[in-house]
Amino acid sequence: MAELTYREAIARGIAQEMRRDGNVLFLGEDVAAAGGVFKGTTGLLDEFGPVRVRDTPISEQAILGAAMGAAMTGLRPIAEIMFSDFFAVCWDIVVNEIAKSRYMTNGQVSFPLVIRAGNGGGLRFGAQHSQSVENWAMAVPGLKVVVPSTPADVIGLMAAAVRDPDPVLFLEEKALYPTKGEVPDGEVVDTLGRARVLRSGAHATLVALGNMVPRATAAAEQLGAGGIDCTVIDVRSLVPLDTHTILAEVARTGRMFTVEENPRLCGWGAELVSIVVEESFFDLDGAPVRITTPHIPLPAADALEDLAIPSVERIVTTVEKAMNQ
Amino acid sequence: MAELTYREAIARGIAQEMRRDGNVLFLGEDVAAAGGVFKGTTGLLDEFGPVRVRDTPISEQAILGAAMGAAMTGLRPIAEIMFSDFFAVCWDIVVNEIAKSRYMTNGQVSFPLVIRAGNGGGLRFGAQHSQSVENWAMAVPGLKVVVPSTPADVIGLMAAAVRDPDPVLFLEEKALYPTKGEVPDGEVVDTLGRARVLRSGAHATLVALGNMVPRATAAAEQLGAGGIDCTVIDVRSLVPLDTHTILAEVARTGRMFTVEENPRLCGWGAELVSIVVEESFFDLDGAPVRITTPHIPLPAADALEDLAIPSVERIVTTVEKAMNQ
Amino acid sequence: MDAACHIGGRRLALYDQQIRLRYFEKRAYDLFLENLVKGTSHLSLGQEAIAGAFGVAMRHDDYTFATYRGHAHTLARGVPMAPVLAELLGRENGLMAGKGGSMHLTSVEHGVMGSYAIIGAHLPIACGAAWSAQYRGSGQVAVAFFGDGTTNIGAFHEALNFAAIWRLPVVFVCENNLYMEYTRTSTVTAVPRPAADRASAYGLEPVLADGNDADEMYAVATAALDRARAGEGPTLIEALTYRHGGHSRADPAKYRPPAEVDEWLARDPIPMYRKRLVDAGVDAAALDAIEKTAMEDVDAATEEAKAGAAPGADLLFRDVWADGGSSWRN
Amino acid sequence: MDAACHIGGRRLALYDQQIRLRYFEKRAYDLFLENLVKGTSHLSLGQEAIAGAFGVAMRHDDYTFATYRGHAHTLARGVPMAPVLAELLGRENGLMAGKGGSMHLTSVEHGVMGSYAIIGAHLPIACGAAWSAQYRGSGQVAVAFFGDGTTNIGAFHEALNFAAIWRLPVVFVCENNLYMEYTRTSTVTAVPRPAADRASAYGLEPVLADGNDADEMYAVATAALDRARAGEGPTLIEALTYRHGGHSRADPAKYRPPAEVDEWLARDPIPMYRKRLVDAGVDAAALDAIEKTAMEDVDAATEEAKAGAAPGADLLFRDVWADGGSSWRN
Ligand SMILES: Cc1ncc(C[n+]2csc(CCOP(=O)(O)OP(=O)(O)O)c2C)c(N)n1
Ligand SMILES: Cc1ncc(C[n+]2csc(CCOP(=O)(O)OP(=O)(O)O)c2C)c(N)n1
Ligand SMILES: [Mg+2]
Ligand SMILES: [Mg+2]
Repeated sequence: MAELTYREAIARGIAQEMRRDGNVLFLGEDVAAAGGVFKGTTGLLDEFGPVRVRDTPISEQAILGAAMGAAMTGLRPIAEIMFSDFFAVCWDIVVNEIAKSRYMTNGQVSFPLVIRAGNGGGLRFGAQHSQSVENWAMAVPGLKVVVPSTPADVIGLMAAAVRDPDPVLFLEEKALYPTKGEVPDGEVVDTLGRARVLRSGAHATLVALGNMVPRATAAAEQLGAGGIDCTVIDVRSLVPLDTHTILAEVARTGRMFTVEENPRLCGWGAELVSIVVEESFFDLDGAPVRITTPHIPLPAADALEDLAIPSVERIVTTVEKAMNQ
Repeated sequence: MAELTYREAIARGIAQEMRRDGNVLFLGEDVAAAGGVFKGTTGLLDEFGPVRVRDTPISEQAILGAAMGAAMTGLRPIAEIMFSDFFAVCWDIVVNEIAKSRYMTNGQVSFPLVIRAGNGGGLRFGAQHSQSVENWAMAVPGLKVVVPSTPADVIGLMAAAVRDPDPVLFLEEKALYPTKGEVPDGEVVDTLGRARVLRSGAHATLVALGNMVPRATAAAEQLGAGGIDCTVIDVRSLVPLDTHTILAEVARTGRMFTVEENPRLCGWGAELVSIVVEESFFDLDGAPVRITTPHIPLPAADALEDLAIPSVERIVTTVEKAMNQ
Repeated sequence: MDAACHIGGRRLALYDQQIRLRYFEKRAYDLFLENLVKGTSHLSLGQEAIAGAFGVAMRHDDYTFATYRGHAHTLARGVPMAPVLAELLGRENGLMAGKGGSMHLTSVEHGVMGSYAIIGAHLPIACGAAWSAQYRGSGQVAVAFFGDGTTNIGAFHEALNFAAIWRLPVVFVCENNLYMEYTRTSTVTAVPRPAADRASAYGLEPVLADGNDADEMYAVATAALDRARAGEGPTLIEALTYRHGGHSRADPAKYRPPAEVDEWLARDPIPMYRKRLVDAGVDAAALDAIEKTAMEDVDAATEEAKAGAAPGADLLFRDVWADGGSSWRN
Repeated sequence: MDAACHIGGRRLALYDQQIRLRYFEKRAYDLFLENLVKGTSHLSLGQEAIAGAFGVAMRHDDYTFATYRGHAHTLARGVPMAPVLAELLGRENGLMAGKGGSMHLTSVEHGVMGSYAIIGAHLPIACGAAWSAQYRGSGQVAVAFFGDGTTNIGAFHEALNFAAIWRLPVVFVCENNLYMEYTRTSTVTAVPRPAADRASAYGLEPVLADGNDADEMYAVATAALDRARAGEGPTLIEALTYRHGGHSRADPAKYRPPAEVDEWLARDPIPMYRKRLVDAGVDAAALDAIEKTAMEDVDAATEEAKAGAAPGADLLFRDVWADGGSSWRN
């Protein structure tokens, strides 16, 4: 066991897979010589050299096009898009090309590739560098989507993503980069499509993702002290989605609250609410409730950003109010 | 009253607004001399000349960038993106620039612009020319989104969109281009954010959009003959969303079915289900049900495409099964 | 096709290629008139010398990246006609069982790594295949075909710069047929030669070729492929040509001046090439035989394609994922 | 600033611009070290001659389109310092009440039509403003500033071609400071001059200028603005310069060879310009006075910015829509 930051876990996760498989290449802007703008890839160039770890121009379509072409011809590239907001400049390659080509070709081509990106707010970077875009991806058939919330999950899910034969969007929560956690020694390999129950409670289930996981956990502590005993689930993987675990916990507790950093409309929370009501309607003791960032662009100022993104306090009061109705 | 096709209504709607306001300009690929690849803009070049109606290169970022820059400096451009699938190549201008700039600048700039695009399947064009992308847009704060289902609505909503001070994505259903409908004489002006109740029933509410509206209506006829009496709502405007009308009908009938052409996950249907359960949980007599295209890329072959997109028959059997449970 | 090593054999191979592409596209058009082609389709009638010459010049394991106008480029790599035609007809025996359609022809077995219907998208993807070949040291080259109108989209610029800086073994082939869909490309392009006049922006030499001359195209193709294989990086070729028909399906192409059409029909690559071969002493009977076989193949492929069944419902949910299925949940 | 009409006045105005930008950026850096700047910030230290010269050369109603590195370009149009500084501090009295932050400075009143943080996005948008000016016959010009690394993104290509074919009154100003974030642009660019070597791809003349020489920049700017106003279309300028500090905030810029840094520090535009003015006979006291006033303004702006309150919750839901609100439902 060692304590690592989420940031350090990125390089460790990539290195683990690059050591194992010579077909794993890594490319992106400022990722090699500089070690990444978030310092998430420090040391990779030194260990694997400039042929496998490559700096690119500011050409996101070329970065992902290169990853796609390499994946369909036998390699397993990892591509970095610096901020997930920048998916907007290369969205075609993601949604129209990578996501659809296996299906369109009747299974002739495979896309074993990983696209990493820094995701989410909390750094006061403003509306174009702070978005949580997991829902953009979840709405597109053909993409797998994972969002780790701990350093151990970063490594384990990275391994699972790299080894997966399908394209995986790997969203790293920028606000979590400095956070620390225990990581097992040796190889760490996880599985896509498994949610994790972090805490088991009798009264309600809080379902959270990424940066909202520690907040949901903290809220559950406070709620527990006040007599509301909550399950907390870390979704971890939006596609494949572990409906098994989520439906079981929601059915057991009778209430569901989603905690989402993304803007409100058409989020993974809406999808979960829909699945839960479609499949467990008569197990529910009350309406599922979504706790989200409002449907607004994110403001830059610290005071405003803090108001926008769900806080521990907002989670606590929302759950209390709904449970006491 | 005159009978027009949906296709003819496009040019009539645009012409109505261009006649009224000299600041309305129109640009896109093949829109001027050729009258549009769907022949939706025939005659506009002749009437308004090459300064106001302009052919562009295949440069979607430039098209929408030009529209944005023109809108923020006093004009009211209408831009065509030929197929809505192509939003993926200019998504940044839509979601990061047009949608966010008013908010980021604390209201200093306005974007009175309309982006038209052919949307949806049914033409056997395959996965990159058949998508229903309304949910991509609905998930992004700052965009208004309308989808007309009749020629009269094409004109009225186009007028409302052009006159609106905010950016509006105007999605034209490709499958509806040849369909006909009555259009009032003279100026036609509608309002954004109003759903339309097409049929009022006692037992269930079918909520449909665009190309699914005629199918939901046909299904309701059949269901009525079998004793299930349905309300049919044409959503028309996803943002602003007429929750007032929808919630009222769902509360009255106790059951809701969404009929969606878009792939299943994180759609407007999921959003509606979530709103309905959050706000009318105890008015529901059963779980809301979403009838959607499965979460797959669209296949090209006619036999497969017909299986993918909700058909009248699938709507009927899904509603019957749910209502008889 | 490595076998076409002596000039006589190569020239017959070039004729064979062009004839087969021509007959195939004409048949595709007839089937469209019979209302059997589902969805859209974009023919290469008049542009066969380009795809044909590359088909002859490329190594069997090189990669082709084509567009929605990709029948010719797919067939030129040796993909049989029947599954291609069946794909246009939306049949189960189609190249992709009907799931892709005319705009997405793919045959990995033949190095055809896909046909892409979003303008420009395949240019960076071809860079990726070339990068992979470079990394694996396989000596393969990726060839991407596209049109004149495509030179104005952002992906073109990113791909060209990327290929140049990494010295990728990729060949970009701009088939300049003067038009986008219905708009003359020169009216919306800042330079007269949409590709050649951009080469220097990527540190490349301009390469302008007569796209209706199969011998010239073969020479240009070979030079570019050799250069790529030698590790000298990408080539951007602009091949001048003309499409005989409309942009797609029913387009009557009325936007083109009749004199221009006539001029280019007089430069039809196929009769020109036939004449050149005959003038050079090739036995006309050999050419007749090529034509006859090609027509027989098209007829047989038509029968086979038409005999295909509609794809079944099981295909709908197949191959979203590598596990063969479409489930997004556990 | 139309008033700066005679050479003496213009040169003092150019000095004034540069000094104000310099002092402002230094103060921004100090405030960052005091932990008062929220989020990120990107300074123009060393690049002031470019924004400054355009500030002097532009007409009051011309349009500026800037990037995340946009403090200088915003101030150069006459936007007061206090609201800009307050915006960096995330205060209610900020230029956008804290909603935009350092990367999105906008002051429509001064023709600053926004600062854009997605590489290349503002280039097509500037085309739109220029198109609007052309349509309205207003004689306005749109000027878009961007970096060397930005020349490799697709939007650059689309915007340049678009501006050229419509002969738009737009000036593209590439500030070539040799680096992207931490990567030397030449290592990922196919041509030595990332902008100038691309001009011909859009039918434009290459314009290369010394971005550290305010007089030369003023001349180049004036020529481009005049050309645009005369209806002769866009200009693409590449101005060679260097940023004194790191890319953003805490970046120590260790990736740059010390000798290179020294060489460029020796070419600091501000002492060079001061010396030139003094050599030309300008009274040093006049320059001292400019410096003093600028420093007083920065000090006053700092006080004013620091005195600002945190933005209140009501702002959170304001101005998503033109009705002033954020409601997405009726
Ligand atoms: C991004 C994008 N924009 C627009 C289209 C629609 N479109 C399909 S083909 C075409 C014309 C392409 O012209 P060119 O590159 O010259 O190729 P050609 O069809 O002449 O072979 C257009 C505009 C598209 N498929 N993708
Ligand atoms: C589409 C996109 N990709 C990447 C980035 C991250 N990024 C911000 S600034 C920058 C470097 C830009 O370099 P250059 O154009 O030379 O401008 P400079 O910062 O030197 O002024 C990068 C890569 C971004 N903001 N947008
Ligand atoms: Mg063409
Ligand atoms: Mg730079």
